[in-house]
Amino acid sequence: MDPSSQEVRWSGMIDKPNLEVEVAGIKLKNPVMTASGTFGYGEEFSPFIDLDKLGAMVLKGITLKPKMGNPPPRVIETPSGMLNSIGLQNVGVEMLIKEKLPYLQKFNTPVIINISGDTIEEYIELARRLGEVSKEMGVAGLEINISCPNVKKGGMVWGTDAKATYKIINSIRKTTPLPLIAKLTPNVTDIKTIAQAAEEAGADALSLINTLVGMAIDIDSRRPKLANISGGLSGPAVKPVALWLVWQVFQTVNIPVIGIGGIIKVEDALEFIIAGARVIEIGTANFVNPHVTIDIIEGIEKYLTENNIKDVNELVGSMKI
Amino acid sequence: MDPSSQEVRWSGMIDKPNLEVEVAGIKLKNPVMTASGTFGYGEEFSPFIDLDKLGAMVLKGITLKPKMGNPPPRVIETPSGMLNSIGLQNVGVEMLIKEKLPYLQKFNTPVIINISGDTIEEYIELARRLGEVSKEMGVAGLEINISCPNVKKGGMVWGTDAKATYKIINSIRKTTPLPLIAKLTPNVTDIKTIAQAAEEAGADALSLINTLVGMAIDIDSRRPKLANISGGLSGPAVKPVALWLVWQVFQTVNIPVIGIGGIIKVEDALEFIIAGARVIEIGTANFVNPHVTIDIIEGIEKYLTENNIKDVNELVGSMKI
Amino acid sequence: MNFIYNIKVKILSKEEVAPNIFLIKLLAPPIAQEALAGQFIHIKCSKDNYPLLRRPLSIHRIDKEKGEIFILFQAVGEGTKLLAGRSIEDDLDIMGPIGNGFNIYPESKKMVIIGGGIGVAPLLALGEESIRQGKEVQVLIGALKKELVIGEESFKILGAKVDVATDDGSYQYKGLVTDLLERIIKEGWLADQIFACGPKPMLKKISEIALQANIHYQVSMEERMACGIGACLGCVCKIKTKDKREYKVKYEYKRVCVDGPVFTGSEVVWND
Amino acid sequence: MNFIYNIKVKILSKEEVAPNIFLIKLLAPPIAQEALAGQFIHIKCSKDNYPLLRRPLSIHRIDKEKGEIFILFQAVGEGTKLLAGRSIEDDLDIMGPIGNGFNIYPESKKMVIIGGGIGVAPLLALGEESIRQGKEVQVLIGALKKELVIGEESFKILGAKVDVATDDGSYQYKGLVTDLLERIIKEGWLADQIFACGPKPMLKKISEIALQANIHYQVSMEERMACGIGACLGCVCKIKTKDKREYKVKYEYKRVCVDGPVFTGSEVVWND
Ligand SMILES: Cc1cc2nc3c(=O)[nH]c(=O)nc-3n(C[C@H](O)[C@H](O)[C@H](O)COP(=O)(O)OP(=O)(O)OC[C@H]3O[C@@H](n4cnc5c(N)ncnc54)[C@H](O)[C@@H]3O)c2cc1C
Ligand SMILES: Cc1cc2nc3c(=O)[nH]c(=O)nc-3n(C[C@H](O)[C@H](O)[C@H](O)COP(=O)(O)OP(=O)(O)OC[C@H]3O[C@@H](n4cnc5c(N)ncnc54)[C@H](O)[C@@H]3O)c2cc1C
Ligand SMILES: Cc1cc2nc3c(=O)[nH]c(=O)nc-3n(C[C@H](O)[C@H](O)[C@H](O)COP(=O)(O)O)c2cc1C
Ligand SMILES: Cc1cc2nc3c(=O)[nH]c(=O)nc-3n(C[C@H](O)[C@H](O)[C@H](O)COP(=O)(O)O)c2cc1C
Ligand code: FES
Ligand code: FES
Repeated sequence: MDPSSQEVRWSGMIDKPNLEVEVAGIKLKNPVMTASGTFGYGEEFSPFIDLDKLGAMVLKGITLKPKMGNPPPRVIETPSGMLNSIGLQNVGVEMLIKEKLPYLQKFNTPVIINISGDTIEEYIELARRLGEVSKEMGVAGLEINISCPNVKKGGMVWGTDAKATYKIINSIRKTTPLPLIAKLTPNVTDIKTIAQAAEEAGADALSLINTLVGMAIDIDSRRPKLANISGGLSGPAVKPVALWLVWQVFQTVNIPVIGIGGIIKVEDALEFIIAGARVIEIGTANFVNPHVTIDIIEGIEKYLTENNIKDVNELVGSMKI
Repeated sequence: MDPSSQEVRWSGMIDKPNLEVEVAGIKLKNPVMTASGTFGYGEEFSPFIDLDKLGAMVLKGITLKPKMGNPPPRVIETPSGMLNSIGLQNVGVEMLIKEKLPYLQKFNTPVIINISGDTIEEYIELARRLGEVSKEMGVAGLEINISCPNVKKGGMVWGTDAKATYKIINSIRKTTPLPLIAKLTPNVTDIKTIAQAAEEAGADALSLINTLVGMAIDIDSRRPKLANISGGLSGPAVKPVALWLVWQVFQTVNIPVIGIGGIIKVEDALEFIIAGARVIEIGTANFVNPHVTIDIIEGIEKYLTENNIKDVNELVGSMKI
Repeated sequence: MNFIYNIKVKILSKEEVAPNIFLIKLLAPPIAQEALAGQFIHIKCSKDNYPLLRRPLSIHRIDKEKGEIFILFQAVGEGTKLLAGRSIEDDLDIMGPIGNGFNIYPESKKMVIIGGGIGVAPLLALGEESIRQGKEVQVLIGALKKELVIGEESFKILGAKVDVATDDGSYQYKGLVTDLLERIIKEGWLADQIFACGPKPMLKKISEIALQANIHYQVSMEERMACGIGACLGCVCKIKTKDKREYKVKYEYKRVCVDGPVFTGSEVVWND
Repeated sequence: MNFIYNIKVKILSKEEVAPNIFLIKLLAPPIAQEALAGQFIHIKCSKDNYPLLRRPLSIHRIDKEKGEIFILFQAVGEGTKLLAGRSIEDDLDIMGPIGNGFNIYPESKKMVIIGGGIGVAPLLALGEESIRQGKEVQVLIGALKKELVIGEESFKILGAKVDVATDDGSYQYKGLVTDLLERIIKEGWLADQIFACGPKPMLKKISEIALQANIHYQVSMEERMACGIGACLGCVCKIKTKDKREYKVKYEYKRVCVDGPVFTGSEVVWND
């Protein structure tokens, strides 16, 4: 008997566990998405993985106008993590629509656009424009970046204040019926109040965490290693912090939570799901292993099968205390 | 010519750089202290290093009454870091005075007591009692822990609010003439306002960071890996965050800053000093290498010599931007 | 507290004695000189700082003459896997000997030594010392299955009587090692001391048996460690102690690393 | 963009060709097949996730027949030191070939190839290809001192003319390699193209010389990388481009990994 026929028999004997989840009204094949800024515009990863297998793709953060970004050096490794100060370099929303989104049409994977702006008006205009083309270009939803530590105006300042969070999310809510995911920053005293404000303002889901603010210094030149001085810390180093915040937010809100931060192996993803994440996003790990998203999807399926769990949704927030 | 005589010649030829620093009115032989909770009561490390060589020792956090601490498991490793939820287990101030401090009398190294309480009254009483015995038992100063994430009452709540920080530091200030170091938590939106409040309240120096709140989950039992659910993240993983916060606080206050967080090699210590730390504390690294404090003191001296810097104080805050 | 060395020692040999279980011999004269049965060493498994913390492993055998110590361990995670991958002649950064060690009473004549799985690791040195002191030693080994029975031969060579229980019955008695203990007690072979190391449920069960049979019981505990030298208070287990006034029970978290790893079975709070 | 493989390849040989400089041969048929001179591979140096990120190293030589590629690198930090410590027969996780590679114009007859220090790494494959295409090749190598002069023999075997400059004069010309370039230009040997890789000050100086002599100049740039495949925008360098309206200079951050690593010297913004 050859192994393949054995496999067929096996999969006939037990039902495959359900991996489908719904977040912000978007149906996903599985709970694994890519994190904004770490997956380019999707196409960059097509040599390595079948984009059709992903739960969803979140593209590089987009602004209304093209953005040049910060001067280099922009990335630097730290123990089990990295600092980045890209500064939201991007092609702007029009180029996104014209040159980046068409490639993604052939895949049956929801595309979520991560948006940033300097002013509320910019966010609104972005949401309006993307709403306009959402059917035609397959925009499944928006992730509102109110947590970018790498741009001077806007960005993180929104996400560190509950009132500002409410205001910006609510303004976008009034503009578009598109599913809205508010992306939260960990650089706050009390993430629960921010999460609540975003929920009340009409967010359909919350994603967290964006990066922690950090710095590194070159002791020979006595200059910051990043030209921008500070950057955002990501990668396995931040996982314990992210997990704690996800659990905090999960206990606070009624909308789904998307867990992000340091996920590099299936165990990490499972920790986030058990802590309350309906879906997870994988960021920095894509740089280490371009196949990591698929490895983790397969790993989740294996864990469910081995633990006789029929539906991944059962695992969400199943932590026993 | 044997190497030792060559060494003598060499040290005769150039002047050794000055490593002495002063912080909160306490004179230190060098800018390397131990971080509270990672160095026991000092004696535990005497098999490995000469305690006389340290800049200063900060002992395990003490409370008025003995404290049992949290149930185990209390420590768990994370990528380039660890979570702890000791919960301030300690012998109480009277036992500290009677059984722990006497051993330290024979060393010519300032001893700083890290204090914690559930109420302002407890902090005041601790400060009063330690002030009482400070001459006799060699208490050089107090580090006020307003940032412990592992106890339910008190602890971190003080350090996350500027007004509460002012109130507690000021109350202690009025109680004792002992040098006061306020130890800050990184788990805040804006550390500058907290730092300012502590300065205005009369702190002689600020130390940071205490641990970041984090969590880990065992995916087999689906329980938190720490019995206390959450713990404090420390070790190299947190260094970029700590460095950033030290630099922020250095730019904000006029009192000396003590840098803590993830220091495990001399380069790390130098980064903190360049970012503005007059002194550094070494925590988790003591568990990895019990000799690390001495290695780093020697490393700092070597760096100064090689870079022709005559006084370590010149390096403090020398970052070029 | 005894003196703890932090030294670099040479790996003299490495052997996979059972599936995924490794025996490593180290040249560590100062530690071998002072080591007691039941103590452990705290090991930096990698050459860099990843994984960050050291890993505690019991001293399996002590050869004071040659200045050698042995460790016996199961490769279960990052640290122990890296250790299993280290090469002969490599330098290993270790701290030790650490802990209180087992306490063999001079008046004891008969001892039972019980090891569950990799729990036999600290017990061989204890067996050797007991026999050196002229005690009669009965060893009980519990394992999942035949291939995972470790130390049987080594104990026999020392002159101990050895019985084995396997969960699946693939070798000797089928069932729990604690059944064997109950059997020998029922048969009237009453030890003066019981020593055990292994999974918590086993240790707890032995505690009940020992209490009932009124045999003094010492147990080697495990807990996750950071410093390994009593400084961090990370490795505690809950211990019942008597208050000064003797009639009030008091609970205390004691450090496995330096207050243990050996505790009196009846003082350990098992249900926690 | 060409196709990028992510494969595990075998380390066939490893050699320390100069103090702390290693030459490693890899069996990587699909990459060897498609690789162009000037491209690089992105390497996972360790077996675990520490250090976290991959490290970019140029493809030093390409043997399409045997399906082998070579890397030549200096062990400067954690990643490259771990790589230097990997064993023959080990599997190495690499991505490649990445980048645009050098552009050899069909009409060029004479080329100057300039390598500073470890910067010669990507240039040997370029030299080999140039000579295969029948170009006349003058190689200029700059190094701190004699022991650190790398590749001289390899270039000579190919049939290139090689001159060397050392900072301390311990071998051939004492001084900067850019002096050699100025000299050959002054002597009237005018190349059609200049290619260079090395420290930034050297690259910048060559840019000035090339501009003045009106020789087309291609430079292989370095920047810290995360993804290595154009996705993170971490590895940019500032490039002058002409606006559509042609008369307005525009600046743009281009990705060294996929828009480069080879750029036209006159487009690079050197003072930044
Ligand atoms: C005093 C003492 C003596 C020990 N002696 C031995 C010995 O002689 N031989 C041996 O094989 N093991 C021994 N252990 C257990 C050994 O320390 C752990 O197996 C090891 O630390 C695991 O490290 P890791 O990085 O391989 O696994 P990790 O990746 O850290 O964990 C893998 C698994 O091991 C468990 N584990 C990790 N650390 C400990 C710990 N400190 N105690 C108990 N379980 C743990 C975890 O729960 C997890 O399931 C001893 C433990 C202690 C406290
Ligand atoms: C496209 C490209 C091709 C390269 N080809 C080669 C090659 O063929 N041979 C070779 O020896 N080196 C090459 N390098 C440089 C090489 O990538 C770095 O030396 C290496 O990444 C350092 O990693 P590390 O962990 O050893 O050092 P780290 O500990 O990360 O750093 C040590 C030192 O190296 C410098 N450094 C680190 N990363 C880079 C980088 N990406 N670019 C420039 N400097 C860096 C740092 O500033 C630091 O001073 C290339 C770089 C690029 C971008
Ligand atoms: C290079 C880089 C670029 C990023 N760009 C964005 C961005 O444009 N918008 C955004 O919301 N988050 C951005 N992030 C944050 C990630 O989406 C993610 O929240 C964070 O990195 C934590 O996840 P990780 O540890 O898995 O990387 C970026 C992160 C990195 C490393
Ligand atoms: C096991 C452990 C116990 C600690 N106990 C205390 C304490 O009692 N009081 C206190 O102020 N900080 C305590 N800390 C925090 C450290 O002093 C230090 O601020 C923190 O660990 C960051 O430094 P590091 O990364 O060098 O460890 C403790 C840290 C650890 C790891
Ligand atoms: S491991 Fe630190 S006290 Fe035991
Ligand atoms: S390294 Fe990520 S874009 Fe070049």
